[in-house]
Amino acid sequence: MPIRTEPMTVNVGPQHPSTHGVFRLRITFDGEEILEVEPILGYLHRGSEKLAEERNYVQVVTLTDRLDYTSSMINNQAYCLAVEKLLGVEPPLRAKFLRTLVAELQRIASHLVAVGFFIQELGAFGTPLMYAFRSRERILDLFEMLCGARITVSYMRPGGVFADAPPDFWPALTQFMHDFAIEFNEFEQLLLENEILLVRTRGVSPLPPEMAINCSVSGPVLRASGVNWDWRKMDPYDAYDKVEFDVPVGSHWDNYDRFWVRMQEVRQSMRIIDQCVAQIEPGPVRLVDLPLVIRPEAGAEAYGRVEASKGELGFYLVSDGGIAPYRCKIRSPSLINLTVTEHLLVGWKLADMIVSLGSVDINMGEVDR
Amino acid sequence: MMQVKALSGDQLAERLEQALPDSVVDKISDEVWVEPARIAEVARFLKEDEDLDFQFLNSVSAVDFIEYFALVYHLTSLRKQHTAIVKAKVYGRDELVVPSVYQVWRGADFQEREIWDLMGIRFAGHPNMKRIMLWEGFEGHPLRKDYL
Amino acid sequence: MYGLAMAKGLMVTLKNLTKKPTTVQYPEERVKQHPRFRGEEFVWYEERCTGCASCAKYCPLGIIKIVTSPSETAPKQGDKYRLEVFDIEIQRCMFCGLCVEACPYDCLFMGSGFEQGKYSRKDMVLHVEDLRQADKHPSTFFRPQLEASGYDPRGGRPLNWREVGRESWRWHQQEKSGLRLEHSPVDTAGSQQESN
Amino acid sequence: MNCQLAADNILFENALYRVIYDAVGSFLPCWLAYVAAGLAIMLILVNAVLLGAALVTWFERRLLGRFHNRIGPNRWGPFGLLQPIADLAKLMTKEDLIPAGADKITFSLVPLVMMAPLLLMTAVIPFSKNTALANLNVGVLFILAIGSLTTVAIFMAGWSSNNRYALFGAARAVAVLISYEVPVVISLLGVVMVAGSMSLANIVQAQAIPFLLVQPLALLIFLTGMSAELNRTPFDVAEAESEIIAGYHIEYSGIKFALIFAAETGAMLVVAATIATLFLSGWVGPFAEYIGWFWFLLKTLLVLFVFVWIRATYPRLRVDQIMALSWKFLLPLSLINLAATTLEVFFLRDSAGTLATIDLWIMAGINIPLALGCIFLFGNLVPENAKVLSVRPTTVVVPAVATVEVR
Amino acid sequence: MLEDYFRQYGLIAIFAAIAVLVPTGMLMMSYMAGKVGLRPSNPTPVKLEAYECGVETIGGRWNQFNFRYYMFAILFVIFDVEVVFLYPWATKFLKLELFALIEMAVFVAILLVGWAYAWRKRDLEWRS
Repeated sequence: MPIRTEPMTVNVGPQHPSTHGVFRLRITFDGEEILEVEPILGYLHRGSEKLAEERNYVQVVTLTDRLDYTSSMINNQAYCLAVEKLLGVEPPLRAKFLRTLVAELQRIASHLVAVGFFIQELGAFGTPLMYAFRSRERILDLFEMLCGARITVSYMRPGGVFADAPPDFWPALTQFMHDFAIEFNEFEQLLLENEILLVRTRGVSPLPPEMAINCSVSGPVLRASGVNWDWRKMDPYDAYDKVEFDVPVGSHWDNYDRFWVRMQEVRQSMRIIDQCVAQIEPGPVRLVDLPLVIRPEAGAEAYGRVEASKGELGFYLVSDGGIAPYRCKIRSPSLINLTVTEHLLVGWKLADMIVSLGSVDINMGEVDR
Repeated sequence: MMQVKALSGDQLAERLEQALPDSVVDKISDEVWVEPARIAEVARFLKEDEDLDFQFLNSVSAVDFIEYFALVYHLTSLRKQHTAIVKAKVYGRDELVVPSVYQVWRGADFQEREIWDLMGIRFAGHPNMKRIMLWEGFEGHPLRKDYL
Repeated sequence: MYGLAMAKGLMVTLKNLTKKPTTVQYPEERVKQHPRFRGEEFVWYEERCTGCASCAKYCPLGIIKIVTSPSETAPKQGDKYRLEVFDIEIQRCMFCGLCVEACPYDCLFMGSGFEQGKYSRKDMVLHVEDLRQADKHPSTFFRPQLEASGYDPRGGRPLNWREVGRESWRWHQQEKSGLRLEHSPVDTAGSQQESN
Repeated sequence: MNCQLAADNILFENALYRVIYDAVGSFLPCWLAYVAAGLAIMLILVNAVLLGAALVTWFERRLLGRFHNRIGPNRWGPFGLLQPIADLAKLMTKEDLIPAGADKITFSLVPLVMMAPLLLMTAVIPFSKNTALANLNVGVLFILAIGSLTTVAIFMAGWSSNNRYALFGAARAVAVLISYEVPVVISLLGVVMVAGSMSLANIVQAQAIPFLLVQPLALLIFLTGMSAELNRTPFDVAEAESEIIAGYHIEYSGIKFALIFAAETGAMLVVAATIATLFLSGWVGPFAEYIGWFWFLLKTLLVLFVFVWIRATYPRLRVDQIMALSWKFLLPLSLINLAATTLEVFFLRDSAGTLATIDLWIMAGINIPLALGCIFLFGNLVPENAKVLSVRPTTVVVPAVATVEVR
Repeated sequence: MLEDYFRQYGLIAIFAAIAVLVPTGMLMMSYMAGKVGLRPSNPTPVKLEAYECGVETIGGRWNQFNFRYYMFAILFVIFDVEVVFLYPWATKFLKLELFALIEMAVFVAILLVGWAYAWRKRDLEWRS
């Protein structure tokens, strides 16, 4: 005889340890099972797009730092590529390599955060997170060396990067790559095949490729769904056409694959960095003839995109000939990846919900902008 | 190295004219301007046509050009590996309604809600046309040029 | 075998138990701060400032307020203005360094401190007098001439306006573009640069 | 009055007890002297548990810090030893809130119901040779029975808080308890059977070789089950901070929180002491006559270390997986252990009904391979999704026209 | 023997009283500290709200919660009763005859049948 129970509606977030910032889900539970999900956003809305209309092209770089604050370098890169497209210029080769290199470093840092918090949400008491942060800290140190800041880097400029790396950056990078290879092996040993992790994530919340494409999901989540699509391969920007790497693709489409794809992407990023270091040559790092205050011609528009750590990050810029973009639309991967929350969460349990949300790896700075 | 190529406006316009007469308003180098009222139809055609196969909607943007709003759809076909830009002009300032492409690409869900929230263009057929970034009851649409 | 990976995980944590902690005990110990660090307490050299307000124009947040009056004290330097007000609202500053990048006379440097917490917002505004009197530990951010001299802002002594050096505009342009020319050592006399 | 302490009293040889007993007994009735001397031991126990709980929090935090490659609390006192005192002082002066709509009486009773059984459990644990408050002949059962009272407190906390997260935590705690009590209790049957007694003092004496070797399967089950009942990783679903924030004690603040927290860590301490007694031969060691307490503490610390180590390494299981683990893995394992031990005892015992040391070694020789074999066997029965797939296809899937139904 | 029994449990009873008194005393101490003013007490309606991630709770106070573990509870009761019988048996097993072994094997086997039935009926799993 079924016992009459009533569903209950619970707010998960905005003040919840596992919602990646101030994100709110209104969830209807039946016991521990999820019946309905409604994501509620906007707690971190700062109006970046409106602010960008009030700043000149270089000043907008500082805004992009604050979108996805775990991968500022890649945001910088996406924006600068869009402006360069708008102007029809290309940065010098050394700048391209530098950008690729720091973007990959940032991708490692961002994936480490994603994976670390993913395991944290699985309930490991901090250890994997601390190990991930230990390595991430070294990357941030390298960024500090490069541009004087750790998170809000503002390193890139339309037409290159603001300054060449200091001479002591290169030995530090080599040392880091050496140490990180060891640390990452350790990290993989700790986690990659852990049975508890496997039973918790294997087969949970699968996202079929059709669904992923229809929902415009991008980045590691799309690749974990079995779609081999990486803008670095498909539309190579900066120096990505000069380096070799593989695109890891998931086969089960589940939480474990999303985690696995990120782990493998870190390995590929390490490959790319090594190739960049080997190939980079002295030369200018910034277009000399580009003035500080940029004025693209009126009516020009460009959609610049990169494969950011969370997915396809695009800047759609429209110019009216002024010193500030007329419109700066940010196609943020985190926001659009959230479209699948309902599909991923409904029917699963409370504990899986947190993990699935973590596996999508959203960043509220980017979702709300 | 694989490369994604952009479809030219001419190509797109030609295909669209064949299948959906009078849907195209204008075409420029690599973009095609379509009738805003028929955007959902156009979208379904672009997605389901074998040769075009635009299954991936990159982004939906709205730009306020004061006398009109431009809706910009960036599309990609993952299989054919080409991209396209489809645009629509929406004239007026108040009570703007455009058919939603939610039923074609669910990826438009949050972006259309965001456009309604920040630009004030309503999408007919969207099941959950609420404000997304700002709270219900917020007055005005902040990304419009006349919002200060 | 089932449990093998779990045992491996235990070994990894055990191995890390014996490692030296990676964190440091903050106030007593500090991590190394790189010379390019973009810190608080801007370093400003009044001797060189012409009051052009490029920094104020270039600040994305508009937190720099400059009021000038024609100077009578430095007529030899040409058209120089004396700064009446140079307020930097440091509580809103995001340390992007664009003001430093915009300064054409190399008179504004990022600082190197970061422990400037105050109890009131009013105290967070850097006034011209504060800037004049502050200890000058300029960061080498966007100042290649300083970087080439190997100056470490945290460890080094305060530098005066002659010591921080200034490269010719042409040199600077090339440096910005990454063509590393021979670095001239930091000029302690500071005369030849000033003639530019 | 000339009181004579009965020779069979467990505290007969305890110096402190004897001194008090004789002193009080010289001018008061014997039973009062007995009570007074007992009270002295009780005070020691209460203080030991409370201070011990404080030290365990410090030990755990410090050790976790080192596992994480960071320093851990080190500001107050040498090595941060005074940190728990600072925490207590802070919590004492915090506002003590009872949420509106909570069941006030039940809510306030929780720290009490949590703390009392914990203290009571220590009564039967022999800390050293001839040092326990009481040598109950049902010691093991006493510990198990009193120990599970904590769950009542957890459920009270969850229910009375009028908070959804607390309710989740409470429901999970009860579900976990009813699942894990069974294998835990069955696993201890083997120990009792080999020792031939339920009194903890006798069990210690029966351990000619530590039962760790004789009953490895029982230790595994007991450790796992106790981790679950103590809400420790990987079974900490009742207070899973990443899911239900703090679970049942989400609404507690101030001194009530301090007590609940102390009870949790104290419970860990007591369970570690129990394991040390039952499986690691308690206070037995070289010079145990004089420094038995040292061996006891050392073994307790060792078990505590294992608890912390596991917490530092593993992610958490989901609640239904925890239940499945108990009913489908641990319960059969405990029954196998029971059957094996029964048969071994039946065939190895001599006519007088005792087991010689050599018999214990034989049992160890059988049981250790049996434990490994059982884990291997049941490990192969785990669902396919828990298997490691090291080689994975990286095929390009570019799907056909999406046929996803749009709601 | 009986005297020993009362002596032991007498001590346990006193200890139980102390075990209750100690936390009560601590709670009282804290209460007194509040009275003296060592501890602030300034409850406001917002502060007293149940914590639900910073937003107001939706719905009623205590609702009928889908608990899903009835079958486990029943099994738990069965097995715990079994264990109560097993303990005295195990204590004295060193001196018992073969008959006791067989008897207990039968007893456990009967319970195992029930357990296997529950497993077979998939009652040991999470079901919707």
